[in-house]
Amino acid sequence: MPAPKRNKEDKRKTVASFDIRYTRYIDKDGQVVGVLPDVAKDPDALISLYRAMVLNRVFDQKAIALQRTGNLGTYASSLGQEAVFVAVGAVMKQQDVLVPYYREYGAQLLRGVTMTELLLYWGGDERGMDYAGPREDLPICVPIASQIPQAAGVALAMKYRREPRVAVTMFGDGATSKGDFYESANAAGAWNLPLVFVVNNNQWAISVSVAEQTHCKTLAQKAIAAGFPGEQVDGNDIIAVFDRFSAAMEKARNGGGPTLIEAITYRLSDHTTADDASRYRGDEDLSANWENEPLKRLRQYLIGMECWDQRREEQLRKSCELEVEQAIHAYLDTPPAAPESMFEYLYANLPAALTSQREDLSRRLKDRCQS
Amino acid sequence: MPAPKRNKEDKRKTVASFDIRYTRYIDKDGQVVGVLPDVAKDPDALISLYRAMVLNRVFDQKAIALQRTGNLGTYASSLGQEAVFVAVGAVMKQQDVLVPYYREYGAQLLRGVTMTELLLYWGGDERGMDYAGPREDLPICVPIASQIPQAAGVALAMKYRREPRVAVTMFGDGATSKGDFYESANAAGAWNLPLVFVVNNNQWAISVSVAEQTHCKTLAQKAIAAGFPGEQVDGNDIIAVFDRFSAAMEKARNGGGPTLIEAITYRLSDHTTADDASRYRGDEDLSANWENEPLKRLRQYLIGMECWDQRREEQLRKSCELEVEQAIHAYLDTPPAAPESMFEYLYANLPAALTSQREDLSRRLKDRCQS
Amino acid sequence: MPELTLIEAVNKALAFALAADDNVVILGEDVGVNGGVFRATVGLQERFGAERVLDTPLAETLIAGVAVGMASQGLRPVAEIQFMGFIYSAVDQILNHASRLRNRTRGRLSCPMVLRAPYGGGIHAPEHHSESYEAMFAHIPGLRVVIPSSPAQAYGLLLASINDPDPVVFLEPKRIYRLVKQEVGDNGDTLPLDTCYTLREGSDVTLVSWGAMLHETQQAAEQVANDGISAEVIDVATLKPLDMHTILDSVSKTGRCVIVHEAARTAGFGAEIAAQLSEHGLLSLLAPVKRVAGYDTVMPLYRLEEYYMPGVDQITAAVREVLEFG
Amino acid sequence: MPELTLIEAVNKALAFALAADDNVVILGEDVGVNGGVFRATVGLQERFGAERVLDTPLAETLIAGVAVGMASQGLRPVAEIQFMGFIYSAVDQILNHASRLRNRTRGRLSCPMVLRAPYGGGIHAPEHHSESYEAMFAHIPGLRVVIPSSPAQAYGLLLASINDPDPVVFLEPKRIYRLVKQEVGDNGDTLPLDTCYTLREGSDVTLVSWGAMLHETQQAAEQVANDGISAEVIDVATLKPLDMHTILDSVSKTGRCVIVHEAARTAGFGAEIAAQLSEHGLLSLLAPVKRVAGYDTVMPLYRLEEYYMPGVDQITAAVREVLEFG
Ligand SMILES: Cc1ncc(C[n+]2csc(CCOP(=O)(O)OP(=O)(O)O)c2C)c(N)n1
Ligand SMILES: Cc1ncc(C[n+]2csc(CCOP(=O)(O)OP(=O)(O)O)c2C)c(N)n1
Ligand SMILES: [Mg+2]
Ligand SMILES: [Mg+2]
Repeated sequence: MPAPKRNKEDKRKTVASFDIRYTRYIDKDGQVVGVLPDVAKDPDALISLYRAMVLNRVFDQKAIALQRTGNLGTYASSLGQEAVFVAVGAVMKQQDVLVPYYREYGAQLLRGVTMTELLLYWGGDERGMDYAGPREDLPICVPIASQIPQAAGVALAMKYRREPRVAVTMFGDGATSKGDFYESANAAGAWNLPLVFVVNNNQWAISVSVAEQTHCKTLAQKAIAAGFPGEQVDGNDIIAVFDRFSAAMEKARNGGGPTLIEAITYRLSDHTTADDASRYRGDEDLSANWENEPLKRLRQYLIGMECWDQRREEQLRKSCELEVEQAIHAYLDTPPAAPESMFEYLYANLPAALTSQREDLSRRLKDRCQS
Repeated sequence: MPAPKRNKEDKRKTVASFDIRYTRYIDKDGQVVGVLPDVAKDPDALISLYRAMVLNRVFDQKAIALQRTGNLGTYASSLGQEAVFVAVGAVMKQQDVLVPYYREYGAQLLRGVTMTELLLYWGGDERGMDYAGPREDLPICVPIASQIPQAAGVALAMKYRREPRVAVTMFGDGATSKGDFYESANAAGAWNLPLVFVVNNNQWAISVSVAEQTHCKTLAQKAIAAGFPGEQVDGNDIIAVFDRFSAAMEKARNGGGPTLIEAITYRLSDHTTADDASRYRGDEDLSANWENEPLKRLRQYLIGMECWDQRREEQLRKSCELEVEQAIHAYLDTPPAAPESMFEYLYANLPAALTSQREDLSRRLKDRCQS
Repeated sequence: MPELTLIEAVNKALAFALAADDNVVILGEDVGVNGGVFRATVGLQERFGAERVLDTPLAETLIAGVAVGMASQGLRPVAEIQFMGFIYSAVDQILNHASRLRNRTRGRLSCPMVLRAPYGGGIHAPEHHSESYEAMFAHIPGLRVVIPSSPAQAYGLLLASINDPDPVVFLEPKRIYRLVKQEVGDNGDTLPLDTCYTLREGSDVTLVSWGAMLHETQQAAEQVANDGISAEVIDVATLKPLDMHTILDSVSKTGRCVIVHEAARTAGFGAEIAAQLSEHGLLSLLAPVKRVAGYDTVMPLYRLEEYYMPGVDQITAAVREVLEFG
Repeated sequence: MPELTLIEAVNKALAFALAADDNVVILGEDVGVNGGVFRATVGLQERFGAERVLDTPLAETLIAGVAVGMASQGLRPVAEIQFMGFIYSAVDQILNHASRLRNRTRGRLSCPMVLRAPYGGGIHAPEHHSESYEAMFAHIPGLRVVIPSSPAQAYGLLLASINDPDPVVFLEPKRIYRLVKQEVGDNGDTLPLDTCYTLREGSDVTLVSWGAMLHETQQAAEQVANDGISAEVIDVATLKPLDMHTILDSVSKTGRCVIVHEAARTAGFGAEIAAQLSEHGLLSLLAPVKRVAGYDTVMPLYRLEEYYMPGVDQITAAVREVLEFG
C-alpha cells in the first residue's frame, strides 16, 4: 500500500517525516498473507508457542473458576491476548528482564514464573511475587504505567554495566495516556536504552475505548514523540508478533536503542473478574472479535502445515489442564504466611521503632488462639 | 524541499504518515524568504509589534538591574524570545485565556498585565498575580508543565459553555519532557479542545540542551503522539509566529481542535538571575545566536520597508524606558502587604480552626512594634 | 424516605448537584457509561449527558489539573480518582495549585473543585487498592479534607463539599459503601463542614474516629457499655480544617481519649489530634491518649489484611487501658 | 581537617560514595556539567564521567522511577529532585514502589536508593521553592526519612543513607547550605541512622527539632540559658524510623518539651512526637507539649516569608510558657 496522500498545496518546508508500518503474516483463517519469516516454517517452534498459548488460556479459565467459587481474589484475564504474551516470553532470553503490568501470564510462565506463584499473588499472598524463576524480573504492577519508568531504570542499569541484555516492558492501551509512559519513552530515546515497549492494545481500558482514550490513529505513533520507531503488529498473529518483537530485541541488544511495538488485540474477557463488560460494550463487537482470536488462527495454520490434528489438540488440552490443576492444588495447599511476615520484609532489618508493633501483632495473635 | 526519503525496501503496509513543516518569512538579515502573509504588509501593525518587543526587552534589562541591586528577587528573562511572546499576546483576543509559564512578559503585557504586577510577583508579593487586566488568565507558573493540564481544563470549560474562546498555554523545551504536557496534549486531542500549545524552544532547560532532553528531531512532532498537528516556526521571525499562531487560533476557535507550535528561539540570557550559563555553554554558541535575535530582524525589515529609522528607534527606546521606569517606581513605592494577608486569601472564609494562628501572628507583629 | 447505602447516597448527591447547577461537571475514569467502578456515577451520564459526566483518558495528573483549570473558570468540577492508590500523581496539582489558587491570586481566581476517591482496606481488593493516606492531604494548607461515615453523612457532606468555594478532597470509605442502609432525604440539604459529629454521648472515655473505622469504634462503645463503661463517640468527618473544640469539650468531660484510624500510625492524622489534646487539654487528661491505628507496614495483600486492620478488640483493650491508668 | 559548608559536605559525601562503589550513580536535572543548581554535584561529572553523574530529562516521575528500576537491579542510585516543590510527581514511585519493593517480593528485590532534595524556606526563593513536606514522607511505611542539620551530619548521614539497603528520602535544609562551616573528615565515616542526636544537654526543658530550625532552636537555648533555664536540644536527624527513646529519656528528665519545625503545624511531624510523648510519657510531663511550627498557610512569597518562619522569639516564648505552666 502506498503512503497516505500528503498535502501538496502546502508550500512549507518539511523538516521531518514519519511512517507507521503494520505487520501481519497469517490472517484470521490461518491463511498466509505475506512473505513468511523463518519461525513460521519451523513446526516444532510453532507447536511450542501454541502449547504455551493453550496453557495460558487454560490457566485463565481455571483461575476465573477459582475466583467464582471464592478461592481467588479479583483476577485479570489474558483471554484473546495470549499470542502477544507468549511471543514476548518466547523471544526474551533468560538474562533479559521483564517489567510487566498485570495480565501477561503467557510471558511470565515462559520465563519461569510458576502458575502457583501467579495464583498466590491474586490470592492475596506476597509470596506470589517471590519468583523462584526470573529473579530479576519486576513483579506484576497494578498502578497503571508506573512500571515503565522502572523499566527505563532497569535498561539504564544494563547499559551502565555494558551487558548485552534487554529490558522489556508491557502495558495496555490505557497506559499510553499516563505521563509515566511518555516520560520513560522520551528518556529511553534520549539515552538510547536497550528497552522494548510492548503495548497490548486490547481496545479497552476497563470501559473506555481506545478511541475515547486518544485521538491517535495508532498507538505506535506515540513513539514519534519520544524520538524512536514505533510500529503496529497484528497481535492475534503470533508469527507477526514473534518476528517484529525479535527484530526489536535484536536491535536493542546491539545498541540500536528502543522500539515501541503496538500489538493489536482484543480483550475478549471482562476487564477483571470485578468487572461486567456487558454494561458498556455490545455483544456484536465481542463476537466479531472472537473471529480473530489467536489460538484458532495458529491452530488453523498448523493444521494447514499438516502438523496438527484433533488428537494432538485433545492431548495438549489434557496435559495443560493437568498442569494447571497441579498448580492449583499447590496453591490451595499453601498455608497462609505468618501474619508477622508483614514486618519481616519491610526493611532489611526491622528498625527498633517497629519492634513494639510486631510484638503487638504477636500478642493479638496469641489472644486469638486462646479465645 | 521534498519530503525526506522513505525506506522503499520495507514492504510492510504503511498505516499512518506524518510530516512536520517549518515556517520562516524573514531571514536573519531582514530579507524576505517566502510569500508574505498580510500582516507583513501592514507597517502600523508591524510597528506596534516592534514596540511591544522593545518594551519587553527594556523591561527585562531594568528588571535584571533591579535584581542586581537587591531590589528584586530571582528573575527569569525573556531575552531573545520576545517575538514569540509578543506575537502570542498580539493575536490572542481579550476573551481568550492565557495559561503561561514564567517568562512570557511580552504576551502578558499585551493582554493587560502591568509591569508593576510582574515586578511585584518577582519581588515576592502575591498581589503581582492579582491582574487588574485579564482577570481569567492563570498567573505565572513555576512548577514546570503543571500549568498545561490546567489549560486543558480552561479549554474544556470554554467548550462546555460553547463559547468562541481559545485557551493558549506556553512552555519551554524542557517542559515537553514532563508527563503533564503529554497527558494534557493527549486529552486535548481526544476532546478536540480549543487549545493552542506554544513551545518556546529556547534550546536550553537551565543547563540541559534540547539534544539531551530528547532524541526527537523536532519538538513539534510530539503532537503526533497526541493525535493533532504540530509544526515549527522560526521564533525569531515574528511574522512567521504571528501567521502560524493566528492560523492555529482561528482553527481552534472554529472547532478545529488543538495545534502545537514549536517556536525555535534561543535563550540569550542566563536561565534566571540565579544562574550562570557560562558554566555550561560556550561563548560561540551564544554569539552565533545573537545574529538571529528577533528585534534586529524586524527592525531591518522595517527599515527595508522604509518605515523605520534611527530617530524613531531612539524615540521608541526612550518612551519604553520611561514607561518601565514609571512601573518600577510604582513597584518600589508599593508598601509590603500586611503579613496577616497570608490568612486572608487561604479560603473564602477563614475557618475557625485558623483564627488562633492569625491572632498569634498579630500578637507577634505587635510585640515587634513594641520592642 | 428511601433507605440508601453510602454509595447510593453519593450517587444521589451527585445527581442533585448536577440537576441544581449547570456548573457542576463530573469527570474521571469510567464514570460515564460504566457508572464508575463502584457505581457512584451510575445512570448519571445517561441522565445528564456525556458533557457533564465525562470519561477521561487514564491519567490522574490530568484529571486533577483539568479540574483545577475548570474550577479557575468558575465551573464546579467533581473529579473521581478510581482508588486512592492512584491519587499520588494528582498530589502535585492539589498541593501546588488547587489549594493555592485563591491565595496566589489574592482571590482573583478560586478553585471550587471536589476530588473524590474511595479509600481504605478490608474488602479483599488487589494490591494498591486498600490504603489510607488522608494525613497526606490533611497537612496541605488551603484544602478541606472530608470523610463521611454513613449514607446520610455522605449525602450531606458531599453536597456541602460541592457547594464549598474551595477545593475539597472527599475520601469515601469503600469498606462501608454497602455495609448499611439508612434513610436519606434527597432534598439537597447539606451538612456543615468544619464540625465534628458526636455519634454517641458518654462520660467515661472519648472515642474519636472517622470513616469506616467508626463502625468498629461504635461496636467497641457498645461492648464496653455492657461493662458499664460510657463511651462518647466522635466522628471527625472534616479532618481539615479540624474542629478541635468538639473533641476538647468531650475530653474535658471524660478525661480519656482513644483515637482510632486505619492508616499507618506514624504521622497519621491521629497524631495531630493527640498532639492538640496534649497541647490544649493536658490538665483534663486522666490518662495517656491512645491511638489504635494501622501498623507502620505496607498494607498486606488480602490474605493477611485482617491482621493489619485495627479491630474492635484493640479498641476495647485501649479503652480498658486508659480507664485503668494511674 | 578542612572546614566545609553543609553543601560542600554533601558534595564530598557523594564523591566519596562514587569513588568507593561503582554501583553508585547520581542522576537528576542539571547535576552534570552544571553541578546542580546548589552545586551539590559540582565537579563530579568531570571526575567520574557522564555515565555515573547523569543529567536527566526534566521529569520527576521519571527520575524516581528510573532510580527504583536501577536499585531493583542492585545499583545504588542517588537521585536529586531540584527543589522539594517539584517532588510531588515522584510520590507515586516512592510510595507505591520504592518503599514496597522488598516487601512485595519477600526480599527477592530491594530498593537501595536515595532521593535527595533541598527543602525549606528563608532564602528569598521564588514561588514553590520554600516548602517543608517531610511529614508526607514520614508517614510512608518502608521508607527512611533523614534530615541533616550541620555539615558533619550531612556528610555522615548521607553516606549512611547511600549505604543503607533500603530507600531513603534525604532532605537538605537549603537555608543552612552555606550558613556555617565545620570541620569534616572526608574518610567515609558514616553516622548512624535510627537515632536522634543530643546537641546540648539540659535539665529544664527538652527542645526537639530537625534541619535548619535547629539553628533557631539552639539560639533559643542560648538565650534562655541567660535566664538560668537549662534546655536540652535534640536533633531528630532521622524522622523515620523515629528514635523515640532519646526523646522520651530526655523528657522524663526535663518534664517539658517544645517541638520546633518549619512545616505547617497541622499534621506536621511534630504532631507525631507530641502524640508519642503523651502516649508514653504522660506521667513525666509537667506541662503541655508545645509545638512551634509554621502556620497552616501557603508559604508566602518572600516579602512576607519572615512572618511565616518560626523565630527564636517564638521558641523562647514557648519555653517560658511550658516552664511557667501549672
Ligand atoms: C494509575 C492507575 N489509575 C487507575 C487504575 C485503575 N485501573 C485498573 S486497570 C485500568 C484500565 C487499564 O487499561 P489498559 O492500560 O488498556 O490495560 P488493560 O487492562 O486493558 O490490559 C484502570 C483504569 C490503575 N490501576 N492505576
Ligand atoms: C517540575 C519542575 N522541575 C524542576 C524545576 C526547576 N526548573 C526551573 S526552570 C527549569 C528549566 C525549564 O526549562 P524549559 O522548560 O526549557 O523553560 P525555559 O526556562 O528554558 O524557558 C527547571 C528544571 C521546576 N521549576 N519544575
Ligand atoms: Mg486495554
Ligand atoms: Mg528552554
